[in-house]
Parts: sequence; structure tokens; C-alpha cells
Amino acid sequence: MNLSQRLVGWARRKSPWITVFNSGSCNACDIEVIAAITPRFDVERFGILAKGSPRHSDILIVTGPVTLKQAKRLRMIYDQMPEPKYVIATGACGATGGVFQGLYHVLGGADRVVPVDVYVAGCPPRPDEIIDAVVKCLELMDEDAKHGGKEWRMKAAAAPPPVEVTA
Amino acid sequence: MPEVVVPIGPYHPALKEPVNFRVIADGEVIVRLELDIAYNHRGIEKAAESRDFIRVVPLLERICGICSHSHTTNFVKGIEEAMGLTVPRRGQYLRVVVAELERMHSHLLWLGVAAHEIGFNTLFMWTWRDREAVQDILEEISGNRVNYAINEVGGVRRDLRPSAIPGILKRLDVLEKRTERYLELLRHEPTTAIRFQGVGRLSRAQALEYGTVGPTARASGIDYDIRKDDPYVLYEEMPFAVVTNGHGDVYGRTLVRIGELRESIRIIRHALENLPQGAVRATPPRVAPRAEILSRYEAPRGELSHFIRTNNTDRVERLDVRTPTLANWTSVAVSLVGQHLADIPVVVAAIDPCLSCTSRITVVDEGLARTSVLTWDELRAHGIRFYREKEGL
Amino acid sequence: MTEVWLLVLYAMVFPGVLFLVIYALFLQYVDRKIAARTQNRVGPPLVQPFADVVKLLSKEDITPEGVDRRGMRAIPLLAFAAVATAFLYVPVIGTSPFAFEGDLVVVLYLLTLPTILLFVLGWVTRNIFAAVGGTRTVTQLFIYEVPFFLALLGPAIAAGSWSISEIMAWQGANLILAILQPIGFVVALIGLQAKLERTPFDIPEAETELVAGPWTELTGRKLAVMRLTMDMALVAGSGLIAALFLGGPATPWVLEPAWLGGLVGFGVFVLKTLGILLILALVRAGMGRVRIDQLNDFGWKYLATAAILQILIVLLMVGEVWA
Amino acid sequence: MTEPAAPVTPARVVEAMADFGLVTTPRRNRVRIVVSRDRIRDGLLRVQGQLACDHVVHIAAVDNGSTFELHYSLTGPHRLIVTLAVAVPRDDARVVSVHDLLPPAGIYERQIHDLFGIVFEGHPNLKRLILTEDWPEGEYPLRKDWKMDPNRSYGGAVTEAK
Repeated sequence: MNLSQRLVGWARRKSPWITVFNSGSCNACDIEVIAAITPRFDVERFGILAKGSPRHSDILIVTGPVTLKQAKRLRMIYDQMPEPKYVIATGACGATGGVFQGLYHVLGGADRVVPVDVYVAGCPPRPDEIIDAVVKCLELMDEDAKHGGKEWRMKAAAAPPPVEVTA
Repeated sequence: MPEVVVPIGPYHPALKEPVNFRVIADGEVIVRLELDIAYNHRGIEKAAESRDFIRVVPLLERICGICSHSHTTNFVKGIEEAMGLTVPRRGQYLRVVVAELERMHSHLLWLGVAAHEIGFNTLFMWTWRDREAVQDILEEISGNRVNYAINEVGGVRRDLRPSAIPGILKRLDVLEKRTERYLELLRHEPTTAIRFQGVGRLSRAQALEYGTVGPTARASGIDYDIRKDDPYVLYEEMPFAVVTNGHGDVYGRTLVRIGELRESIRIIRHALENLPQGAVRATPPRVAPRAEILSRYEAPRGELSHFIRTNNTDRVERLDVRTPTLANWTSVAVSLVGQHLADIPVVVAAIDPCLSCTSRITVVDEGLARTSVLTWDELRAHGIRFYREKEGL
Repeated sequence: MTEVWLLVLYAMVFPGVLFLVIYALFLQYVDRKIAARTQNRVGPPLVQPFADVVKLLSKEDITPEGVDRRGMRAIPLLAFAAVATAFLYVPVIGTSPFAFEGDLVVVLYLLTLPTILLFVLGWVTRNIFAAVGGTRTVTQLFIYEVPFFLALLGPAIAAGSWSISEIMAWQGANLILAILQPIGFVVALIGLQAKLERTPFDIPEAETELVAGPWTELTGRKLAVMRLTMDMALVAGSGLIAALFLGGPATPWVLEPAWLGGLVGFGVFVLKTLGILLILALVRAGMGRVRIDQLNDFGWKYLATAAILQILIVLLMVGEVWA
Repeated sequence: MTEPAAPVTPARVVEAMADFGLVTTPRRNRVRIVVSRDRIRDGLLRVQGQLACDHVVHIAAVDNGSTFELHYSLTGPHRLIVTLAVAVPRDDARVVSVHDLLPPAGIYERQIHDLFGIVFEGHPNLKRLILTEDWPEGEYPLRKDWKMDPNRSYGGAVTEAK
């Protein structure tokens, strides 16, 4: 890698900005994500800032199972983010739907709608675990930069692409 | 200026939870509001019918992560009432302790969010710093920070180690001092004063008419607190006062919540110092006889009621949840008309909306205001009149 | 020939654009660190603002559908250029070599440009939050600009010149104007806070109401340049106030050789701008956001009155001295 | 909110409401009155007027398998809960709206309409609001006989960005 690529890689690692999207969660994950920016955990130390506009952010944190009503809104927010963009699904619900799996108004985990890069287990995960997930996401970002995109992971994963497209 | 339609939500940084307002504004002044809030509807009530009592409790805990203890306590006390089960006193005291800690964490969280809504991030950081102390206590008692998983039908699942009590009391002393400091700050900081006072005003008559509950009602001078009016879980033994005032605005609601922080500290102190000895849970029967219970609970946001119907099985026939936020929504729609665009976040935040509670089954009616006293046209006329007066035209 | 090279060096490297960018990033760091410390947090590391800029430069650059691509791209650059030009007239290591009679007016004009460009940006991006934010930007401009200009008029009247360097020289001969015109100094600080749209005057970009106001649709390098511009405006604005009210980088005695004088002057400049930033940052951390109508009341009732009062006092004093 | 002349006690509620139907007192501060569908407005007016009930606690809807039941629970300064229970037949799921008597009821009625399919006559705005916009018409998830049809789309479709 040449110097400018290394500089960019360093900058991306140092400055991940996040947007939190509640896709139908019970708030527990949300308050733990917000708790991560407050004094005890203070993620600004690592350059993590919570941004309001998805246009400004690098990482989308999806909390909760995706309800039928939120599905297309979640997709819209994801589409508004500039590349390179990453998605973290928090909690058991974000991964699979958790206790809400199979309920009539729940679609399932976040990966039914957007491609998820990192899953955080827990109900809800502690703020430390959420910070750890961001760090894992940054490592993934580095790997992707080496491979020149996310495709290498997509091929490796046996599961079909997670986007559900209906006219 | 022409009317502008400002969509707020379902994703919006001011709202930690999804809700959609279509705000029709005349310049900066709100002419009317259309609300839509069921983005979190998951269908928990249907799921509750198909699981037995033991498995419903964790599900109800996840109606809302902020008031998880409220929902479970309300449910288990309803089921216990149907079964005619007596819960050991120690278990009841522990429920009270967790409930009041939850109220403290919720009110501190609210204070931070309200400060954030008016751009006062320093206060937001401070209150959330202190909230961590409450979280620590909760973690010490229940093992979890947010979804405590401490309730079950018949009592609580974990006993409290006596050696933990002195540490908890010490933390409460610190929190008490901080609470006083927030009260001082609220009284003297100029921007907070001008953003909270006179905003989102609800008179006592309006508060009654629109069926408000909790701190929203108490800030309008209504002495309505389920802990006193319909005591449950041994609240009749706890020393506390119902905090009310007559401001009726966001400032009043803030004062009520800070007052309740103090009262909660008093209750927790009393409960921990007089913790009865004995078991923490009784063994419940497997099935509940046929019964119909309206179980009420004073959640941090106000009166929470569960309508429970049992029918000689180990499942509920029907569980209907009415959350405090739902009761308070009508008042929001009314108190926002004629206010400024900039006041939306803080007025909405002032009822402390818990949308995941509410949208489990919810509603809001864009015709709310119409069902009450004003028609759309009257609302609009009211908005314009307000604008004129403000500008001195 | 060497003179021209020196001027180019001055404009582009030190204390021109390059220095301005680096110092702006440093001030952003100091600002965020002060906020974090008041909030009981650790705060970002020193290189954080730089990393933010590099990352944003490398991000995808989205132009929303139906928006004029070139126009939207030009706005941040225009704002950047305006502030960079304004900074050339702000004394950093001594009197600016570009100084001329009337440069104060030019600086004030150039510092207004980013605000107006933000308003334009709000309109062209076809986003409702940006549009409302743009309207608020320009409403706010009308509120603070008059008191701000009046406050800066005070030093000019006292010194009898529209030249920043002459006002500095006047202060060297007399007293610094922050002592002579304390009301004007305070009004100027409040005006600067409002100009830079910092709490309690961050009404146009109020996150909880308007997502990010005019900034909502900015992505990638446009956002990077615009953020940088606002930080640069902070440097230029505080440098200007330092020059007009605190005597700028001038030292009370002449230092030999010239480079030593420049160095000490530079040190004085850094200290004074940091001092101003400290005040601005503490105000930002210690207050909530006011509403636009409340700002309107405050601006016209108190701020403008105070500024006019200050001007009257200055006129009386000057009249006495000259009579 | 003025206190009525005589304090409101369960006994007084029984006395005031006896002509509506069966009155029971399941607990110290709960009174339950069975009211027929046509007289629900009269019942509420009586409760509001004579028993000083000014706060609606809950409107619960129950599907007991054969009929729908609506439980209107009200309270007042006396803190006694008065519940009016109304049975609504399944094949004719209509009941008159009470949004004008109790402003918050407008919300509860819309919610019940969406999830149970009970029509509130006279409600000004009985639109969908809980379920997603593309939820199929005529499907009421909280009815006991409702099952999710695996071959049917219940909404939540996501379209790719252009």
C-alpha cells in the first residue's frame, strides 16, 4: 500500500462516526449505546462521534429486531450513507429477532434488510461490548481495504445475500 | 411565510426512538401536527397469549428496556392476585428497591435527554455520569445493567447480600448531593430557564381532560400517584410524599422528576435499612384460576395498567397493556400547537415518551385534537393568532 | 523578486493558508478537549481533527438527486477561500504585509460570506431540514451582525482609522481596548459566538431539531472543507478580536533582531487567541441552546443597545480628547 | 373536579348503576358493571356525572373466543375504579364511539379497531395506525382465530434505492 492509502486507512480507523437507528428495539440497546458516549465510557477518546445525519456517518448501529413498519426506513437510512459504510447489529434482536422472532409484526434480524458486518451478542450488550464491536468493525475495515472491497467476505459467506427485494 | 411541512422521524436525532411527526409550521410556529408512532409494534400481546407465565415475564421485560421492571412487576403482581399467592415480605421489599432504582435511572436519563434536546450537552453528560452509579447498584442487586430479570411469579429471583447494603447506601448519599446540585443548576442557569419555563403548558383542567398520568399530570397540580392511591407491593409501608406543583410546563415536569429522585432515595434507604428477613419467593401454583385483573403500577412515566384475564390454564387469555406514554400523547398534540419548531423536542421529551412501550400496540391520532375541543381550522387560527401576537403584528 | 516570493510564502504557508489550516485543527482540538473536560470526559486525542478531515476527504461524495452538482461543490470552496483571504489581513506575527487602510471592512465582509453561503447551501440541497436551517442562519445573521459590527466600530472610532494595524498601534500607544471598551469587547465575543454558530447560538444546525441544518446533505470532501472553514473562521475571528481589543501580536517594546520580535509576536497571538477560545468554549459547554425568537429579543433588546451605548461612550470620550 | 356530595364508595356505585346490569365488586377498590352495547354512552355519562369519574384508565379489548368484550375502566378523585364491561358480538362487531365523552378514548378506539376489527361508529378518524401501511385489509392479528398465512405477504417490503 502506498502512503496515501495508509494515511486514509489510519484516518478511518481514528475517526469512525456512528448513527444509531432503532429498528423496533425495546430501548435497552439504545440506552447502552448512548451510555457509551457519556463520561464513564467516553468513546470520543477513540474519535467516535454520534452523528445525527446518516450522510455524515461511517457506521450504522441498528438496535433491535426489524419491524415490518421500520424495514423500509432502515433501508433508506442505509442507502443515504456514503461509502465506505458498515453496519453493526446490536443485541440478540438485531442478530436474529431475539425473543420477538416469529411475531406477526417482526421481520427478523437486521440482516434481513441491510448487510450486517458485525453482530454484538447480549440483551442488551454492555457499552464495553458495543465499543468492542466498533473496534472489530474497524479491523474489518482494514481487511476490506487490503482486499479492495467487501466482496471477498460476501463470497466466503455461504448464506445468500441478505437483501430482500420486493417490487 | 408559507407553510412548511417538516417531517420529524421516524429516524431523527432528537428521538432516540422511532416516531413520526409531520409538523405543519407557519415559519417557525407549529400550526398542526400529525403523529404516527407504531414503528416499534412487535405484537407482544399476541405472543403473551401463547406462552406460559414463566416465559411471558422475560418477554414483558423487553416491552421496554427503560421501564422493564415496571412491566414485569405489574404483570406478576396481577398473576399473583389471580392465584391468591402471598409473596414473602423480603421479596416485596426487594421489588420496591429495584423499582425505585429504576425510577431514579429513568429520571436521570430523562433529565439528560431533556438537556440534550435544548443543546445543553454538559448537563446531559453529568446526569448520565451519575446514572452510572444507579446502574452499578442495579447491577449489584440483579446482575444486569438494563433488563434486570429479577421478577418472577411468586417473588424475586435473587436475594441481596447483606454485605452489599453499606456500599449502596454510600452511593445514595452521593446521588442525593448531585440531585440538589441539579436543582440549583435548573433554577439558576439562564438558558435552561428560558427554554423550559412556559413551554408546553397544560392547565390542570386540560391535564385532566386529556387523561395525563405520571409526572406530566403531577406538574399540572393533579395528585395522582398509584403508589399512594392504590398501593401495591407494600408501598403503604414506605415513607414518601407525592411531588406535585402547579407550573404545568416543562419546567414543572423537571421539578417533579427531581423531587421524585429525592423521594426515591428516601424509599430505597428505608427499604434497605428495614429489609425483612426470610425467603424472597414463594412457589406459585402452575395454573391461575379464572380471573380478571386490572393491575396498575406507577412506572417512572406514570400509571401503567395491565388488563389480565386468566382462565384456569398456565397462560393468560388476554393481556392488554396500556402504557403511560399512550395516555400522555393526547396532551402533547394539544400543547404543541402554537409553540415553536424549536420546542418540539423538549415538549415531546417532557412527557418522557417511551415509544417501544407504547408502540407495542399503539396509536396516535392525528384527529386527537379534533376529537377534543378544537377543529383543524381553529387550531390553525390559533397558530396564526399566536404568531401575530408574538411578532406584534 | 525576493519580496514577491516572501509574500507568496506568507500567503500560502506561514502564516497563510497552511498555518491557518493546522492552527484551525488545533483550535478545534482545544475546543473539544475543553468541552470534554467540563463534561468530565477525557476527550479526543491531539490528531483527532486531522484524522476527521482526512477520513472525510476519502469518503464517497454524494450529490442529492436534483441538486446542481457544480453549485453544491463550489459553495464550500468559496467559503474556504473567503475565510483564507480574510485571515491574510489578520495580524499574526506583527502587522500583515497586505495591510491597507480599510482592511477591517474587508475582513468583516469576508467573514460574513460563509454564513451567507451556508444559507445558499441550505436552499440548493433541497432538504427540508437544510432549508429551515438556512432560513434560521440568515435570520440569525440579521440579529447578531449589527451589534457585532457596532462593537468593532468602537476601536475604529477610538483609533480614528479603519486599518487593523493602526488600531493595534493605537493600543500600543495607549491602553488595550478591552479595558477601555469592556462592553464592546463582550458584545464582540458574543457576536463571534453567534457568527460561528456555537451553543447557545447553534440554532441553525440544532441537532435535535433539524438534524444538522444546512449541513445535513453535505458528505465527504464537501463536509470536510466546510467544517475546516468554520474552524478557520474561529481562528480568523478570534485573531481579529485579539487584534482589535487585546492589542494583537504587538509587543510593548521593540525586539531585535526582527525574527525574535516575530517569534514573540506569534507567541502572543497564540496565547491571546487561546484565551478567547477558552472563553468561547466555556460558554459553549455551560449553556443550552436558545430559541430563534429568544435570540431575536436578546439580540435587539440587549446586545444592540449595549453596542450602541458603547459607541456613544466612545464618541464622547473621543470628542473630549480631540476637543 | 369537585368532590360529589356523598363520598363515592363501592356501595354507592352499586346503588347508582344497578339499573344497567350485574354489578360486582371483585376487589376493595374495583367495581365492575355489565352494560349492554346500546347503553354504553348512557353508562359513561352516568359514571362521569354522578360518580365524578374524570380519568379513563384503560379501555381493554378481549376476544374470549365467542364474543368480543370491551372494558372501560374509569377513575376519579375518589380513586375507585369503575369498569363498564360491554359484550360485542363477533358477527356484528360495532359499538358506538365515546371519543367525545373521553378525549383520550379516541386513541384507544383506533388501536382496538386496528387489532381487533371492531368498528367504532361515529369516530372521526378510524384509520390504520398500528400495523404497517402495507398490512393486508381484513386481517386482525389479536383475534383468537387469526393465524398468520405463510403464503401471504404481510408488508414490510424493502425496495432497493434507485
